[in-house]
Amino acid sequence: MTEEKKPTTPDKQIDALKAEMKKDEPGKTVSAPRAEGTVSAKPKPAGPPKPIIVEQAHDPVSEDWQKKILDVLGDKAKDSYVASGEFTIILENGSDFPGIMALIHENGFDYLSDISSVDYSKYEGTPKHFGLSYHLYSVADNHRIRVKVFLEDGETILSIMDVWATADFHEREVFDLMGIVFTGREGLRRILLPEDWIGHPLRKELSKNEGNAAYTAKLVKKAREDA
Amino acid sequence: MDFTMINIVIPTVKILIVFTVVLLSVLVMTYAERKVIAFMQVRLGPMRVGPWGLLQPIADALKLFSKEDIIPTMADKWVYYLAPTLAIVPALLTFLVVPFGDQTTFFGLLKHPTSMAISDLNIGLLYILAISSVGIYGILLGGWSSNSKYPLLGALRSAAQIVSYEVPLTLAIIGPILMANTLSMKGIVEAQSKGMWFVIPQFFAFLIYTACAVAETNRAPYDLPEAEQELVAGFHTEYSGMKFAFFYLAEYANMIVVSAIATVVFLGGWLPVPGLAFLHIPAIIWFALKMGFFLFIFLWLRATYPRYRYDQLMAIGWKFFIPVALINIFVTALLVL
Amino acid sequence: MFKSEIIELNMGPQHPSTHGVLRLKLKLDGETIVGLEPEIGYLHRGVEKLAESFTYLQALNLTDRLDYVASISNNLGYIETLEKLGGIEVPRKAKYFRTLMTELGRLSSHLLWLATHALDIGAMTVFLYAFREREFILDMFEMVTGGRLLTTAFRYGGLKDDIPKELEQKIRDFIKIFPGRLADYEALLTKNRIWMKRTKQVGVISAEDAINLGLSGPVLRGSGVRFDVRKAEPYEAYGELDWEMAVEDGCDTYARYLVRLEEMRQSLRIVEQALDGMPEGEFRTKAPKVLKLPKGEVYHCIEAPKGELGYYLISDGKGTGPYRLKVRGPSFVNLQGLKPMAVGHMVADVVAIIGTLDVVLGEVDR
Amino acid sequence: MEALISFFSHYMLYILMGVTILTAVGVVYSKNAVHSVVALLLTMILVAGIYLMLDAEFIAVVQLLVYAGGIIVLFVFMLLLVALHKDEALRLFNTYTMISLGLIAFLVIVLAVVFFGTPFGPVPETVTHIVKGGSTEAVAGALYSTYILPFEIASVLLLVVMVGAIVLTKERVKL
Repeated sequence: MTEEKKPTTPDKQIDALKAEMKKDEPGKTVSAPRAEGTVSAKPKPAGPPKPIIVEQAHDPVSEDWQKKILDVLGDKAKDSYVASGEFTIILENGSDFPGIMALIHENGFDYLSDISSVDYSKYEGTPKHFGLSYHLYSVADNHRIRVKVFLEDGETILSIMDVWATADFHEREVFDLMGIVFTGREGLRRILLPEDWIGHPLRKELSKNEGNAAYTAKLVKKAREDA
Repeated sequence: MDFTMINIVIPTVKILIVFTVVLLSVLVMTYAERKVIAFMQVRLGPMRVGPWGLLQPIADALKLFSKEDIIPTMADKWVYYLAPTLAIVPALLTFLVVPFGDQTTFFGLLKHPTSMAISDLNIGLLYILAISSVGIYGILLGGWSSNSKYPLLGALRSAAQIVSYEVPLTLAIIGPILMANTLSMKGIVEAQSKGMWFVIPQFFAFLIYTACAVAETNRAPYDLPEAEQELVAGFHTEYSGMKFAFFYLAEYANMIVVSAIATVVFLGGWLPVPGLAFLHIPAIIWFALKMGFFLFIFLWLRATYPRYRYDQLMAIGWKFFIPVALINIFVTALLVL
Repeated sequence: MFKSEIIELNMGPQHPSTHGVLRLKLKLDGETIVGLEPEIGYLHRGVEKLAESFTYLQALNLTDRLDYVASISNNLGYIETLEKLGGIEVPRKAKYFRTLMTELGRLSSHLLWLATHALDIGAMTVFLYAFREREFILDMFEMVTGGRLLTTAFRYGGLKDDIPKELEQKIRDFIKIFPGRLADYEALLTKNRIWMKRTKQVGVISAEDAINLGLSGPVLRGSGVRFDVRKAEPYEAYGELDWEMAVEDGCDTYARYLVRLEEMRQSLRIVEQALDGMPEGEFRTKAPKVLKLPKGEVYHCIEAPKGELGYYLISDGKGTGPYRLKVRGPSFVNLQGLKPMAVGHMVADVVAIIGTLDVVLGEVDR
Repeated sequence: MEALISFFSHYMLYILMGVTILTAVGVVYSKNAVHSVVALLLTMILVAGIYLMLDAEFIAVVQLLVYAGGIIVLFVFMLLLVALHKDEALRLFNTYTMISLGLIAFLVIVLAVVFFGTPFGPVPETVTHIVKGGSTEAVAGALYSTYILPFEIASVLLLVVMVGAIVLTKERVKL
């Protein structure tokens, strides 16, 4: 893979991949072990074989890159830990939240996999009512990271749509199903449920039936009258 | 005009025969289309109604006749009713001048042999072009009067497409006309009986004609007006029952007409294949075989090619077909002179 | 001089080529698209909420119904998530067989994509050809799981049942015929002028935008980004088999078409290798009938046919089911690519772009 | 039966003319523009029919090809593309009434002069011969010999119109 061949790839990524290639070349120690039992596959019929670059097994525990990202964040990271082989950073909700996320983005984590919301109200040992998990990935370095933020009920959080455009649907979904409001963005409206749905079904105070079957014309009418 | 008993009766009989045959061949055509494409796609096609699904077209026709006739509330009723008529009448009128064979006496029934065409207009080809240019109103008004967005888009596409492709289509026919030195359908066939079929000296014209004929009849790969993946059903989205059947009928009648023109102009009409004249196959069978071949091309294309996009279709029509057809005319004119 | 009028066209939820119940609000200037807004949720069944009241095993059934044309991949992702949180070991035989089945699932999903994508662009015959081969694969699924579409295929700790004996011959037959069939599709499409005209430079998205929009799978690889979860974080037997990631840098619909065709070839390679190298031994480890997982959270993702399929599972350590299960459906995220890809193109291209994104509404709406 | 045929042979032309006038009136008095155009289309087709009855086959066909097939399509296009203000109240008298009345009077006088100045009678043998022998050739011969200059002028005019149309649409793209 050369720069001429993949002009559309971001420069940053190419550089990183090149560095990765150099690092891997001497011993190839990081690539996954090959099983003895596998039958050697037939060579690909046409074209030169493309080099496989991102092939090392995922081993994120206590590595340099984790320290690096923590150093960059400094005391903005409230806490960090590794559990089930996954690296988690805990951040505070505040006015500089998008800024911190942008900082993480600049340090290689260019891919936002997912934004998940959890209602922790019936969960033991959590600081606040809601948790928001941002799952980030670095395409070039092949690292994953989870950024967690805890929120009280009714607390709003700033949108990160300016950092990752993909956050649009995710934030709308979190708002729709969990009722967490994202500020500083356009078009925050329901996405999966009908626009006149009442309530947010993934909250724990709603039982399964209430969460899923509360949508009848009668109930909507009643709720409108109550409001 | 000279109105006498014999001049009324013979054309009337001919008209009845031709219309019956045309409508029947539409039925056959729908069946053939399903079967041929099915075999190209490794499946069986209709098998349920009758042996080998032979009665399928009749079942389809019955279904269409018995369907509820829905008129959209916001439709423009007069135009909505008029549109299917405007589509089918020109399609059927064009058969007026198609010579299905040489002169015949209807197995000795008549004293003087009569032409197998309903009428031998000396400008037969021009007549067909003129009539078929009216056929577009059915589509255009049908799309507009439904008062719905998909039909409107389909109608606009269709109108633009047909208007554009009429030009290269006409230009493609001019080459053979120059060679035959007549506009009469019969005259063109007779001109070919002396020399070779025009498909050989006018091969490029034949190719352009084929492409434009497919476009004119809104068939794949030029079936944008009714591209179901984009416009649901195009201009006849809101039509149902008999009115829909009229559009359907018009489409197939148009296919048969353009095949008939191709047969007459390029494939030597009712003339036997050179070297096979000793078989004594009746002229009308030769005509049917050639038409069948041309109709088969329609199905073949449909099973093979994806659909063009609207702007690409227009571009290829104006930037490729028309110049090539013009060059063909110049070269032919030079040679004829 | 003239002021052109913008018309709003409502495409779907019932429309032949929105692949389910997707609804698009199009703003058109003539036939050119100036605005587009996807409306989703018509198939929302509350899978995530339902999972909270199910046991871990019961929730497996829900995953079938996400991307219902590739339910095997969904099963695998979910089962692996459970195994990752619970630290459950899986025998090598099960790993190989899971890999094999998942790749067959990928083939069937890609075949369905090819069929519908080609049909959307008007190539009708490819549709039926591709469905013929897909039937073959679905027959295999039926042999293994009893279900053709909703497979509920694997269990934590391995497989539900041992591999049926007749399956091997069936797969060998398939490996024999399929390259020829792929050549058939290619003969009809790859060098077809109309196909190229309809797909090249249509739905262009740069690598940077694709990453920023979180696109994944063949859509991302069609923009020249070398990201495939199977290579990046090898799971099951992928790290032990010899195959290549399919990448094209055309950034357009044609490039994504090539990527998926190449993936089908690679999948066949993987299937063949996994079958040849299938180890002997147990097909599952001892695992409790009613699973209890330790307190904790885990995000696990696999490469589904549509892209990165992630499960975010939270266990409170007490219940026998998930405290919270979040599904990161690749179709849901990829759908965001529709707007930047389609604006400026024509109505006919929207159809091609929906096809190239390969969204399944069961996964979008969940 | 014979009587019926002879009736048709004599009066078909007049029936056609009558219907043509009816559709022409429809063009003017339709409230809906599309209905107007449809009526215009029918008028054109009927006029072609009249030509056909008069044994002027070539003219009839050209009438269909140019007017019915060509020009009215453009009308319909315009109507479909431009938003219509439907059903505006039909006013019989407005400020233009006097002007149009004057114009009509003028037209009637001109037509009357032409009508009464025309020597009606049997068609000369030469003309019928040409028509029967294939009017296409006759028309072509006349166009390219006797009337070559007006024909060329007309072509230049059409060319100007075409270029003008292209220029207009180009400008629109720039905007």
